[in-house]
Order: sequence, then structure tokens, then C-alpha cells
Amino acid sequence: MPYTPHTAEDIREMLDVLGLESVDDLFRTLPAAVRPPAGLDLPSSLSEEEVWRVMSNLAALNAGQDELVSFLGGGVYDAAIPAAVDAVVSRSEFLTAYTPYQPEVSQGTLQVIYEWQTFITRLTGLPVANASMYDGSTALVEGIRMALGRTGRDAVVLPAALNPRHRRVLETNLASEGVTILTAAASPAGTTDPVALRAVLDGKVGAVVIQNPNHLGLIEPVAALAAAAREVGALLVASVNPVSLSLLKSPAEYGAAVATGEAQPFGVPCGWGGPLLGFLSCADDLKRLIPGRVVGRTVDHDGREGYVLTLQTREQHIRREKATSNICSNQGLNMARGTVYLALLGAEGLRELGAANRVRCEALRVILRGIAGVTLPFAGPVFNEFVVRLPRPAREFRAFAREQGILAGIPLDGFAGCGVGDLLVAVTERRTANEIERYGSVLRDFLETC
Amino acid sequence: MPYTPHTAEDIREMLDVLGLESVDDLFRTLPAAVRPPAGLDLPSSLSEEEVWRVMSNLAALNAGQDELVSFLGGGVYDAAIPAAVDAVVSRSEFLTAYTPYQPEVSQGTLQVIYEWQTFITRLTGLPVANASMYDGSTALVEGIRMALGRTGRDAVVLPAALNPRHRRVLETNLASEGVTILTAAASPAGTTDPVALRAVLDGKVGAVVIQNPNHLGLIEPVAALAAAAREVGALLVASVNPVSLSLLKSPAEYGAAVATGEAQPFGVPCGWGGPLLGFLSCADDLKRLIPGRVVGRTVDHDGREGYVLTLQTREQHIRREKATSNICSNQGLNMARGTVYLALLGAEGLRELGAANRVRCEALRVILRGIAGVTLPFAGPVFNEFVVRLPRPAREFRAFAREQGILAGIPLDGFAGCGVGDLLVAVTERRTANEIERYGSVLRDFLETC
Amino acid sequence: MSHERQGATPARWGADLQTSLFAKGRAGRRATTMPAWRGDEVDVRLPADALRAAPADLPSLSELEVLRHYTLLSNLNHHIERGLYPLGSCTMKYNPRLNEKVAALSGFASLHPEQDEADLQGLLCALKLLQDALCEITGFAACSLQPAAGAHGEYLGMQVIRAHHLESGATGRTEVLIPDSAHGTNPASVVLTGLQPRMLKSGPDGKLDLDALRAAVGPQTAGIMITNPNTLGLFETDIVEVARIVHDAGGLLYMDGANLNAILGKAKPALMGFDVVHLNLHKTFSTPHGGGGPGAGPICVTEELARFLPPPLIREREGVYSLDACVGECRPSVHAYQGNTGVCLRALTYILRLGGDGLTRVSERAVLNANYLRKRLEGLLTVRHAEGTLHEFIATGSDWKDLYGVRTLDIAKRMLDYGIHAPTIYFPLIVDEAIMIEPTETESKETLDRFVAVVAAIRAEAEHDPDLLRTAPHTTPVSRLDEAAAARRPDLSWLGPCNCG
Amino acid sequence: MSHERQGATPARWGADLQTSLFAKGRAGRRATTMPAWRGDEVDVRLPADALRAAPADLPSLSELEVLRHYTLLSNLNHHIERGLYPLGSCTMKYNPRLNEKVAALSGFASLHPEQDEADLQGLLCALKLLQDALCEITGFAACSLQPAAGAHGEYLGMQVIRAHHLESGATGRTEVLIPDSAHGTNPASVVLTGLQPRMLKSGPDGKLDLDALRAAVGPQTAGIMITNPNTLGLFETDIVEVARIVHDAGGLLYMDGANLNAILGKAKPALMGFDVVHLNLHKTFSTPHGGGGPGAGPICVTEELARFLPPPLIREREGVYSLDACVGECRPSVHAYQGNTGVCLRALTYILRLGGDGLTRVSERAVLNANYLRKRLEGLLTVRHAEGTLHEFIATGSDWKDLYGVRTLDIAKRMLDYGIHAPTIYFPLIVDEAIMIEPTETESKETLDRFVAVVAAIRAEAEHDPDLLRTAPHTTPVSRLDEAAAARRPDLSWLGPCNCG
Ligand SMILES: Cc1ncc(COP(=O)(O)O)c(C=O)c1O
Ligand SMILES: Cc1ncc(COP(=O)(O)O)c(C=O)c1O
Repeated sequence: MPYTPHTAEDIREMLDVLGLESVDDLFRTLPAAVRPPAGLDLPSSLSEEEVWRVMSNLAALNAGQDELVSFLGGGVYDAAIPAAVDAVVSRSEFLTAYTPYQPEVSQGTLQVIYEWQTFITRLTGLPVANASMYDGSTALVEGIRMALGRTGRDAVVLPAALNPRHRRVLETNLASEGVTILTAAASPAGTTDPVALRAVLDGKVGAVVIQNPNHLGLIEPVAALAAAAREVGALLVASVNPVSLSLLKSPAEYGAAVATGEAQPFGVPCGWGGPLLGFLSCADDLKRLIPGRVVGRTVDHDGREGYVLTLQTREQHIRREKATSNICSNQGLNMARGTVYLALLGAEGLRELGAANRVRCEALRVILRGIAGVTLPFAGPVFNEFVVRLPRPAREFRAFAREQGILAGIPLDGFAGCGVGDLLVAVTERRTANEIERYGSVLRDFLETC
Repeated sequence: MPYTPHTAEDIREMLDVLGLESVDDLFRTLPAAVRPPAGLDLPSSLSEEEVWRVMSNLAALNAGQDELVSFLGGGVYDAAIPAAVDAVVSRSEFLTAYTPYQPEVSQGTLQVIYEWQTFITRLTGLPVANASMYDGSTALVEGIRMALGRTGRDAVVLPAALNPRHRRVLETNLASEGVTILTAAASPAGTTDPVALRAVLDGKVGAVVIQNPNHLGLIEPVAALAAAAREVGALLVASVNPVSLSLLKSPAEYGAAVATGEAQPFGVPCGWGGPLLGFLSCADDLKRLIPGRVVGRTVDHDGREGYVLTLQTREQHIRREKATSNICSNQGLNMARGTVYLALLGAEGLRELGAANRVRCEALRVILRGIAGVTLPFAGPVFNEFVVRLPRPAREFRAFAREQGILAGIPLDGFAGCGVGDLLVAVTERRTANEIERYGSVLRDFLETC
Repeated sequence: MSHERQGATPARWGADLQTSLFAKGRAGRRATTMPAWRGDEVDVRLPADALRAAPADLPSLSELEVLRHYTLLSNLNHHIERGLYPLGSCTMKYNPRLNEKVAALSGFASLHPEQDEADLQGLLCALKLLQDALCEITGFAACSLQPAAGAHGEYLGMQVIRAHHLESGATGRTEVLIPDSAHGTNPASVVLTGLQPRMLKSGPDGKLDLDALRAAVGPQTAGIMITNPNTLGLFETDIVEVARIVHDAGGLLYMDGANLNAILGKAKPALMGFDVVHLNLHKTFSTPHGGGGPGAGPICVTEELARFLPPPLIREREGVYSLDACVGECRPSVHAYQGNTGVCLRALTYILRLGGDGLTRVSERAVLNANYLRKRLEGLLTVRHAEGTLHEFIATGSDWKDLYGVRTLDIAKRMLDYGIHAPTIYFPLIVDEAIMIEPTETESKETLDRFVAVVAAIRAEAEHDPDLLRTAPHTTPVSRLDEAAAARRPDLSWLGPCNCG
Repeated sequence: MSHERQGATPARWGADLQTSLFAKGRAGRRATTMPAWRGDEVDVRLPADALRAAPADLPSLSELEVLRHYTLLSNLNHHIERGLYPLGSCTMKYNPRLNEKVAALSGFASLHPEQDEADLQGLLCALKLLQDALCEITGFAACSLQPAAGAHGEYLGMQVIRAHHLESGATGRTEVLIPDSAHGTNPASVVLTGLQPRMLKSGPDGKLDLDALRAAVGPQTAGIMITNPNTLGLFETDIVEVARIVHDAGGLLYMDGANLNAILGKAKPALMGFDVVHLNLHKTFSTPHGGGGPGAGPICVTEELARFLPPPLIREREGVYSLDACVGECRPSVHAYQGNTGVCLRALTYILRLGGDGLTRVSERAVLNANYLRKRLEGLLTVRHAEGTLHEFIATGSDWKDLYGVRTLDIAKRMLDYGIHAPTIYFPLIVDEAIMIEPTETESKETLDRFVAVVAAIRAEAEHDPDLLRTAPHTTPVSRLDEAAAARRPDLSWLGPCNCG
């Protein structure tokens, strides 16, 4: 039988030690009522070769971003993954280890977490970070919880141009905890209107969320929004695209108390949206409210530097119902991916990554601006993603482009005042000048052939 | 620059230590005449992402055996490779280590070689094996050299149904060494005729080569051939498909002095024929004539068991022009593949592998026998490969089948008396009952549509 | 303070610590480079007030330096391919390499979550196969793959139970009963859903106490959360009666399925009377723990509760798969997309490889291994609640404390010296000095026998030289770490050489 | 006799030896299983006299047992991702992971060598690109990728030279001159081709001695085999004159290109006057050594010699690639197929990644590193032939012998204790107590500085405690092994527990 080492002889010898006749005797405590009368109605065991056939045939029925040219984003991006990342995380030492509860035999994992925390603090500017969250949406939930916990308030303001998939998760989470969710409207420019924000702010609001860039790709007026939050004593919780931190102001610079986001572009495959890599960082005075695992540096009995899980009294296994969160397993191996990825990029590489995204994004915008009938409805600056407005339904163009092997973007119809012609388009460092030009010509063809 | 760590500052500091102005000064001993006036006329550096695109696009232009249904063999077979094999050999510890000249820091590689040697001795029955040869053809060359060296004679008999690609390599090698190459004709049954063998044997013949199964897939009358060789004091050199040793008589059992072959089906991808995995084993009294690296077990100064390269006085780095061979680098990592593969199979798995090949091969033969006009020209027993005779040119059928996604076999026209309708067909454990049936129906279609 | 590889002191084979990455490299060094832009120049400037004052200060290393750093760090870990990992409640079984190969297939790994169904037919078929298999295994009608971990599954499960009560207007049902042997995530998950956990004291036999339960249920009861087999490795033999009591009181039953490895093919949560169960794919279904994740915690529910599962739902019609967004319905959602899909693909691979019979055999052998080990350890450790041991059991080192003055922690740390990972210790909380041992079915009898020999050797050491245990481990890359100092003066990111000593 | 993991003795972290696989497992245990046969029953019987008497006696292990065995064994190796590997003549540079990913692409790895050209268009294009790049790098007109290693390239090169002379009727040209500093494969390859090697004594400067050369050439001269830069890391500055002498005498010039890492973009073998060169892709072009292979040793030749390269030749016409079998021609062939194609694909990946400028920079930095290290080691080791050092240099420990009574071997073994692989020692043969150091371009200045510090530390040890060196290494999984015993009573395959002690 696959994966178990028991020979018939082994089983016999073990049963003998137990003084039992058969393995069934071991299950005698199970009442008859709970036993499936006919075992499991599942196919019988396949050889590795057969399973491989089944699964690779299923994979071949899909068409992913390696095959198609992707301009999809909205939180998950077609980013390049250096081969060295896979080389590290495929090592059994990282792949099959458990959470590092025994630090003496887990220094590898612990130091990687510590380095990840350091990377995140350097990107966000906030001094504390944890070992990862499930994804960007749950990271944001936890960030809001921290802010509400700290302020003792129970209302949160979300921006209108918040990632709608994140909003849905926030609603599930916050509603059942009795948190009031308010929304700050977007201005016609597509960014959060500081005036509109002020209009919903009061002393009950403990957390003001901003997403930067927002779900229309636009860079938010972070300073003004932060000022508004500060005025009422609410904490600023920023959900950011970490790639954009290569160039954009860090959350610390505009006074965020918590910064969260989705770090998938740092070496994690898109994988239909999972497993992803949520990150969370915060100001020093929030550190005892942080959810999940945190690693600290210390020394061993011989004075050697080493790492341990720390501040564990926040966590569920110690504090149970009083824990800051229920999170236990997180996205460890993807965190290791992110760490190796950032180590490979370095300061210079990160800058180049930002620049590579920028130039490609602007190149496509230049092309689109030149197509009659097509507009870029929002004038403000963007990082690597933006809205294009078509004179015809975006869904139709998406289907047309797909026929040409292009994944053209995410239709925004109904989101934050967007219409049926609006499409959210992302351009990463993987896109070539040819592909970007082809996007333009496919769109031209589409508009002509209607 | 990729892969080198030098910063401008590093270079400056290093040049300062050397008292040099520029890196060019280091090359001052190169005469002007040997310098390329304009450097290298090659494209400039590409990023990893770009190289990946180029190379994966090239790969996509090919159609391999993962995509097509392969009945190709002739020495290289579409065999299944367990995922655990790749997991082991992708570890940097095995992948990037050098030849284990410093045994204290190379016990991993050394023990793997020792285990490979042990596997090969258990398969062939001969007590000594080396760390691998380039491929089956060069292994056979070296085996013949050993036999000639041992007997002090200078003629070799090759069977008519020897793998023609191997024969070509033997001819290059043996001709320039002044070895006389004789051929033992095949009987109408397709196997080497012991009478024909005897006819060419005399006291000058030092080596009699048999290939089992031979290049027509047929199991040779090994006992009779061995007896004939013995009569004139020639040594028997067997080239065997190691997969067939799951069931077939081992070379030791029929008195071979040397056994060689191509172990690619033991966990090595076909890879258009390379890198492959030649193996070589021999009788004890030939061990000081064996080419290449051999590992032996010994103890360290503290009495711990350990492994070392041994009998090195045979080798080029010690004996130079008197070495038994010029081989230095061999197929180390593929040898590790073979070792892990056989470890995963175990006794039971090896038996199953043989059986799986057998049943598929015979199933196709049953189907082919049932097709009008098609014959199996040779009646003798086979392992997993055989000749089918078509009433029309085999090449035409091969092209027709390829259109249906089937790689139908290797045309044998002109080989060992074969005609234009003859095709060498291999059936491995990867072939399913459906695929085998489809082979039959495609052949029927072919014969009907002509 | 020693990072031997840096200085000219001898190395410790395989155990050399590494300075932080942030102390390595040199500005200007490069590993990854970006694809060149081969198009026209465009204006990429951004307004100054959008830009950060200074680039993030990341270290600059070559590719080889990065690989060396992480390869050498990896050597400091215990892992499954190194040796036994008998962590109770964690099911540290072999993680098949085939799973990894499948999940890495470009046709799965390169899919964007915003692609159309037509591009996802193979994936959706695979996920449906997994959902169906998990339903068959648990006896339930519907499955959601969205939760990214066990605790996340608990959370979604509680949301489902909450939604059920809200829909039926039972707003007063806010209490969830939880046995005191439960995992910490259970009460934490309940709280986050806005419900209140209420502890239920276990009986002296380590199982649910029916009287205590009867006394606790009432109109305030939203449900009960039970781990079955429980964290002592025992089957809740009264489970059918428990279900009756809770259901009669109007509550629902949630099963923490983290211990499913004991009962595959042997018992189904639905037959026990549960309404919801979560499974830990990273335990029972062999997906790797990755040093802390990603795992996956799908939930399966009754027909009745299916309408509260997160959208989109995978539908199949004549071999064509589609995603139903359930527009207009009010369902919870706990992840931006459909959870840890890559982990789900690994689990499906495992299920296909083993088949129905194989899965049943998994539990048989997991339980056989645990019982064999329990039996063999008699006389070395004191086993609690031995009767009815399934996949794991609780031993204690309490007599070692009395006899030799060494604690459970000391025994565990000394095991590390023998190349064995320590069992889970001090959990469940209801057993003093608990040592929770789960060998899993992928360990051989020889390995279990060696474990016994190691415990015997350590016991002899405890007798003759208890300090050896108290100061253990001795052969690991570091010795015991000062956790108190770490918590007192948290040093959570690299700001320079350690001043923590 | 210690295999700690087996018994109940503490482990040695990362250094535990493993009993042979053949002493592990238990009959009936399984890892791999075969696909079931789902077709009709057929008669598979074979005649009894074709069958082996007993199945091969292979050990039976579970998949986890196999992986643990080889993972733990792997930990006993030094490797590039562990630390410096300054093996002279071996060019142990970083082996990029990208290369591995490319070679593993199913579109390459799953090709059968008997497929039609139409199925191979991408592969043939890649191989042609590589051939062209290698021709550009060496200055030659044609390339064969068939040789599977450097020695195999030498062999094919000698066959080409032999064929050339045979064709022109010069059957008397059977002698090949080889400097005494040459690698052992050179004379061995010559002999196997049926030619006779003749040693040429190097001059006192470590280079070719023109007078000796002039005296040696004649009508018997088939050619000369020169490593340039030579194994002392020096460029043969008289190479153009050497070529004239040999050519005038009717011989051809073969270059052993194992040291090409020194001169990429800086000098071309064709311009030096060579007729044939082999390259070691597993040195210069970053493909991994794999513990002893597979490598690749392509040869490049002049236009004139192209007609002796093995078939098939890759032809390109309007973007369509074909294989020309050269029917009717008499060309040598040294491999059943086209050599180590997978290795060639790795090398092409490397060349594309670096580009022309990058390759030139490789040599610049390899040479800079070697010179820097040579300079920094002054006073610690005695450097021979320092003048003109390119990518490697020869030091010797001869003064250590006089001063402290320790040999080169002892110094080398002690280096192992510091996590550094020993340099090549006792080669080339013409330098007494040679220590041949080649750092390669992928090592950082910090790593080189540490190497210097380590040598300094070892020298101090030699002074104060020479026995520490003589008995080194001390921190490695095993200490010095009894090689003499191994050779005396060869134990070459597992027959049972060791009786070799
Ligand atoms: C019994 C039990 N429940 C729940 C969990 C939580 O699972 P996860 O870590 O996947 O969130 C665990 C994990 O250790 C567990 O053992
Ligand atoms: C100078 C020189 N020539 C030839 C060779 C032989 O190369 P290979 O081991 O690839 O056969 C080597 C390898 O060490 C070498 O250093």
C-alpha cells in the first residue's frame, strides 16, 4: 500500500505485542451507528503514474497565464518567479517542517520568519510584522480588529474603491462581531474624497481603511486621508500592494498604524488565488495586539544568537478565547517564498521591479489613449494598474481578446460608479513591448469589427 | 551582472591590493594576435524571465513523449519516473558536488555510488561494478576493451542483431585501436546463430558480444552462445536491457565476464538520448581492468565505516597513458537517479515492472497478430520490444500514426535482414490498455486507407 | 555570539548558524534582474508626494549568496525527511513528492482567479472531485474549500451555524460549548464569530461528561464544538447521545476534524450526528506543513446548511463545469478567492493515489502504530487514558519529576539530541505534564522501536545524570533559548547585531 | 562502527552516517507501484531457460524510508550551495537554478532520440544556437555536441585528427605531443585513439619549451595537445609560434579547453592557431557536476576538419531545422545519440543569460578573483609561477613541510574543518606539494577574504599544534579514511556488515 511501510509480518508482530487478533479490534470503541456500512465509496488506489496522468490531463484542460498573455490583476498579479525561489522552498527542510515550536531544531524556519518580518518592516516602515496571514483580505480584517481593539471603538470606515473581494470578507467578519461599517465615497477622480471621509468620521470610528493604490489602480491622497483619521483619533489601516512600495510612500510615512496587503507577487504563483501570502505590520504600541506568529531574536544558554516564537501570550494556544486571533497555521512556505524573492531582488532589484511595472503600465496607457473612443476615465497617477473605459461592454472585449490569447482585464461594471465599459487592467514586469502593442491592436480590431 | 557578486567597489579594492589600474592589466600576457578584435559577437545579457521565455517557447515547439503516445525504444524507453527521484537529485548536495575526491566531505555521493554498484551487481550477478559510463554504447566499448585486455587478443565478434547505434560507436573505437571486428550472423529466427558464431570464432577472438534482448527484441540463445565463446577461450561480453533483468537470466548465470548496458529506464528522462546512464560490471578477476570510478568501503581513523574512491591506480589521473580508460567525469547524477529509482522499486517493484512491461507487450502482439496482412516475423520470445512486419512501408505507417499522436516505432529497413515493412515496437509500463488498442485501430485504419 | 562560518573558526558540520541576511551582501550586488524594456520611452514620473523618501533598505546579495544562506539555514531544521516527528495532534506524516509535482503544473499554478470558467475546466473538475471525496469521507452533502487552515474552517463553520440560527430568528443562541480538552483555536474561533464559548469539563475518562452537557445546554445554545477523536486520542463513544442532547436543545454540532486520520473509512462525522466538520488537509491528507502553512481547512456540512457555504459554487452539467456566484444570496466569505487551491490539489492527488481502501488502511495503520508505541512505552512513561487509544495517546513524565526531578520539557528537549522531534507537550491542558504522541501511519516498526529505545536511554540518563536532561539539547545547532528575554525585550526585526544577550 | 541513527545513541546533527540501504527495509515493504493492467489477460510466459533462477535481491523500503536515507546521505556532502569549492582545474562556479528548470521542461526532457525532425524543431534550434555560440567563443567554424565529457571530447578530437591524417595518407603520423603539466585524460585519450603520446617537458616558467618542441616534432607528429591557459593557470604566450612549428611539421593542434573560463571574450583558440578544441560545459558554462557528471565536452574545429564531425548535422533552411545523416560519409561517432543534450540546454541557458558581454565579464572576474587571492595568500603559502596568473594558481605547502612537518594533504584536510572544500592537490604533477586554487568568478570578496583568514588560522595551528593538521579533519562526518585498506581488500558492493575495519 502506498506511503505506509507495514508488511504483513510487521502487523502480525505489532498485534502480538498488543495481544490482539486483528486491526479491527483497535476500533472496538467506535459505536456501530457511526460506522459506514460499506466503507468508503471511492475509486481504488492508483499507481503514481496513473495519478500523474489524471492530474496532468486535468491541468492540460486549463489555460493559464503561462499560455495566455495576462493583464489581470485586482490583487493577484502575473509576476515572474526566479527559479532559485522554488529551489529553496522545495527543500524538505522547509517544505515538511512543522511550525517551529521546538526552536532548537527549527532555527532555519525561525530565521526565515525573522527575515520576512524585517523585510516587511523595511517596506512598510512600521517596526513590527508577523509571520504571515492567509491572504490580503484576512490580513486587513485582522488589521482593523487591531485598530478597533486599540481604540476601543466599534466602527470602521472603508473606502468606496476598496477591493470588492476584500470588502466581502470584511463584511462577513466585522458584521458578526458587531462592528459598524461605514463607507467613504470616492470623488469623481476615483480616489477617496477626504471631505466625504470627514463626513462619516466621528468618535466611534476606530479604524479608517485606505487601499493604496485603490481598486481602480489610483494612488490615494494618503496624507489628507490620514489627517482626517487623526483628527478623530481613529487609526489608519493601510492595505497596500507591496510591489508599489518599491516607489510609493510607505504606510509609516503617512502615519498608518497598521499596514496589510497581499504579497503574492513576491514569488508566489497565482494558483487561481491560493495559497496566497497576506502580510501585516504595525506600529510598536500595537505589537501585543498583533495576530498570529511573531519571531524574536534572543540567545541560547551558550550565548549564541538564536530565534524563537515570541509574544505567544497573544495566541490562541495560550490565551484561547482571549487570543488576539484564532490563526494558527498561516502561509509559512509562501512566506519563505517571499523572503527568498526579496533576498534575490535586493534594494536595486526592487527599484527595478517598480520601474519595470511603471514603464509597461504607462506604455499601455499611451497606446490606449491613442485609440478613438477609448478613454482613461481617471486622470490621477497609478502604479501598475488602471481603468480603461471602452465604448462597448468590457465583457465583450474580454471575450474577444481571450480568443486572441489575451486576458484583457477585470470588468468593473457596478463597482464604485464604474460602468459596463470599464475594465481594470494590470501590467506587470512580465509583459513585453510586443504584448502591450498587441493589446492595443486587438482592442482596435475589436472596436472595428463591431 | 548575473551570477557574479562583484560591485564596483569590490573591484576597486581588489585591484588596489594588486596594485593594478584596471582589470585589463590582468590579461597583459595574452598576445594581441589571439584576442578577438571586437569581443564576442553574441546577443547581450537577458533577464531570467526573458531567457525562460526563449527556452520555454523553444521547448513548446517540440512534441515529446508526454504529449504523444510512444512505442519507441531501441535502447531508450518511455519509462515512468517517480517524483521522489527528482526530489533527491535536485538537492544541491548531490547536484552541485564534484567528484568525491575528498571523501571526508563526500560520503553522500560515495555511498550512493557504492549502492549503485551493489544494485548493478545484484542485477547482473557479477560481483564488481563501476560508478557509470557515458551511455550503453561506450559501456560496451569499454567492456570489449576489458575482455581483449584480459585475453591479450585483438578480435571481437559482434552479433548481427546488435543495436546499430552501438555498432557505429564500436566501429569508431575499435577500428582505430586495431581490433578486428567479426560478425556472427543471425538465424532466420532473428537470434544469433550459435553455428554462425562458431564459424567465425578462433583463438584470436578475445571477446564475444551478445545483446540480450537483441535489437529485434528477441531473447538470445545465451547458453549456446556462451558455450561457443568458452570453447575458444574468448570472454563473453553481454549488453543487456537492465529492465529485462527483472525476469531474464542474469549475465552471470550464462557465464558473461562483463555485462554492460543502458540504464536510462531506471529514472532517467529520455532527453533526446542524453544524458543517459551506461553501466558496467564484471567478474572479480577483471576488476583491475575496469574503467572509471569505483567506490570501496573502508573505515576511518576512528573506526567508523566510510567509503572512498578506490583502485585508482587504474585511472587516468594516476596512470595517465597506461590507464584502463580515459574516462573522468561520468554520468554521476544519473547514476544517483538510477540508485534512488531502484531503491524505490525494491524487489517487489522490480518484479512488477518486468511483469507490467511483459503484459503490455504481449497484449499489443495479440492485437497485431489479429490484423490481416500484418505479421510478427520472428517467433521467439521477447521481453518488451519486438518487430512487426507490415504489408506497406513502415515509414508510411509511422507518419500516419504520428498524425494520430502515436510514435509507432523505429523502421528497421536494411537492418539485420529486415525489410521496408519492418518496425521495431517497444511497449513500456506507461502504456495503457486503451493506448495499446488504439495502436491496433490506427494500424487498421492505415491499412484500409491506402 | 558565534557565526562560525563568518570568522576563521572551524565550522560545525551542518549546524553552522548564519548571520542575518541583513548583515550580508554589499550595496550594488545583484541576483535577479528585470526584463529590459524594449519599447518606446514613456513618461513614468509620479508626483513627488506619492513617492517614498528613500528606497526600502534591502540587502544586496548575489544569487549564490542567497542560495547559500537559505540552504545553510535549512540545515538547521528538523523535518519529516530527516526523522520521526511524533507531534500529537499534528499528524506529521510523509508528504508525498507527487503532490508537489502535481500542484506545480503550470496548468494549475499559473491560473489567475479572475479567469473565465472556460479556462478552468480541468481545475474545477479536480476541485469538484475533491469536494465529493471529502463529502464521501465525512458523510456530508456539501463542501467548501475556502478556508485556508483548520482555524479558518472553524471560523467559517461557526459563521454557518450562526447564519442558520439568525435565519431561523434564534438570535439568542450565542453560546458554543467546548470541552476543556479542546485545541486553543476552538474558543478563539467562536469568539471571533461574535459567539461566546463556554467550557465543558471533561469526565475522568477524558471524554465528554453527559451530565455536564445536559446541564449546560439550553435556549442560549448555538452549538457544540467537539474534536472526535478528541485530543487524548479517544473516540467520544457517547457521541450519538451527545448529538441527540444538543439537537434536542436546538443547537448544532461542529466537529473539529483535525484528528480524522484515526477514522478514515471507519466512522463518518455525519453518522455521529454532526452538522459541520472541518478537515485539516495538511494533517490527514498529507499536504506539507511548510514550517507553518499553507494548509487548508475545508468544511463539509449537511444538506440543510449547504445554503450558507461561500460562493461561488462549482456546478457540473454534462461534463461542463461552471461557477455559480449565488447572486442575491447572503452567504459568508472568508477568503478573497477560493482558499488554498494548490493545497487542495495536493490532497486530491493523495486521495487518488490511496483510493478508498487505502484511506481506510491509513487509519488502521495510524491507530496500530499509536497503540503499539503506547504499549511498548509502558514502564518508561505513564500513559493516561490508555483504553481506546486511536491515532495518538497521552503519556506523562510526572513520575520522572518525582523520581529524577526532570520535567516533561526536559525529556522532550533531550529527545532532540537523538534526532527525534519532541512530541507535543503540555497539551491538552487537562493532563499534567502531558506528552502527546502521534506517530502516524508512515512510520515503520523499526522507527517506533528505536523511539522506545531512545526513551529508555533517556530514562537511564535521567536516573544517572538528570542534569543532562535539564540542560538538553546538546547536539542541536543551538541550545535552549532564552524565551523570557525574547518576550521581555522583543527584538522582532533586524536593526543590527544582537544586543539581546 | 557507528550508525548512530540506528541505535539509541545521540545523533550527530547533520553528520549522521547511514547504514547501507541494503541493510534497511523489510521484505514486502513498498514504495513505487506499477500502473494496473486494465486490458485482457494475455499469456506472458517465457521459456524457463530464459528466466533467472531467483529475482534480484533488492531491499524493500517505503517511499519515506528511501527519501530519508538519501536526504540524510546528502547532508554528508560538501557542495556549492554550502561553501567555497576552490578546486583548481574544476571551475566550481555557481550552477544556476534556471538551467535546471529549463532542462526539465517536458518539451525537452521527454523527447525520444528516434523522433522525427518535425517533432524537434525547438530542440534543434536550441542546439544550433549553442553550436553557433561555441563557435563564436572559440573562433571555429563547426561544432559537435556529441562528447559526453571533457575526456570524451579529447577522444573525439583525436579521432578527428587521426581521420585527417589518414585521409591525407599520412599513416605514419601517430605521435601526439603532450606537455608534462597536462591532465591525465590527455595521454589516456591519445592512447585509446591508437596514437602514441609523447611527453614534453615544460620550461622552468611552467610553460611550453620551444626548443624541446622543435626537437620533438617531425614526420611522426600527428599533433600536439595543449591546455591553454595551462594547468598552472598561465597563458602559453608563445602559442602562435608553437602553432607555426607544429603546423610546419605537418601536425595539428588540439586545445584542451577545460580552462576556458579564463579567456572568454579575451582570446580565441582559433586565433591561437589551434585546429580543434574541446570545452567542458560543466566547468566554463555552469552546468552542475552532479557528484561526477553528467557533463558535456563539445568540440569545435576548423572549417577543414568539419567533415570529420559525427553525424547527424543540424541544418537550418528558412527557419526549418533538419538532421543530415551524412549518408555514405565515413565519420566517427562516440555516443549512441547526440551526447548529453540536457547538459547542452543548460549551457545555452547560461550563455543567453550572460550574453557576450557577460561572458567576457565572467573571465575578467574569475581572473581578478584568482589574482586577488594569490596576492592575499602571500606569506601564508608559497605561490609558484605567480607571474601571469589567470583563473587559477599553484601554491605549495613545501615550506610548511620544512617548518612544521605538515604536508599539503594535511593543510587540505584541515581546510575541510572550516567548511571549505580543499583545493586540488598534488596536481599538476610538475609542482611538488602542489595546491591548485581556482576560486571562480561567482565567489565574493568576503568569501575570498575568509579563505585567507582560514589559511592564516591553519598556519598558526600548524606552528603550535601540527598534529591537529596531521589528524584532520575533525568536524566532518568521518575522519581520514583508510584508502590503503580499501585498495588492498576491495569491498565494492554490499554483502553484509563491514569486515573492513
Ligand atoms: C485539534 C486541532 N484543531 C485545530 C487546529 C488548527 O488548525 P490550523 O493550524 O490548520 O489552523 C489544530 C492544529 O494544530 C488542531 O490540532
Ligand atoms: C584540464 C582538464 N582536462 C580534461 C579534463 C577531463 O574532463 P572530464 O572530466 O569532463 O572528462 C579535466 C577535468 O578535470 C581537466 O581539468
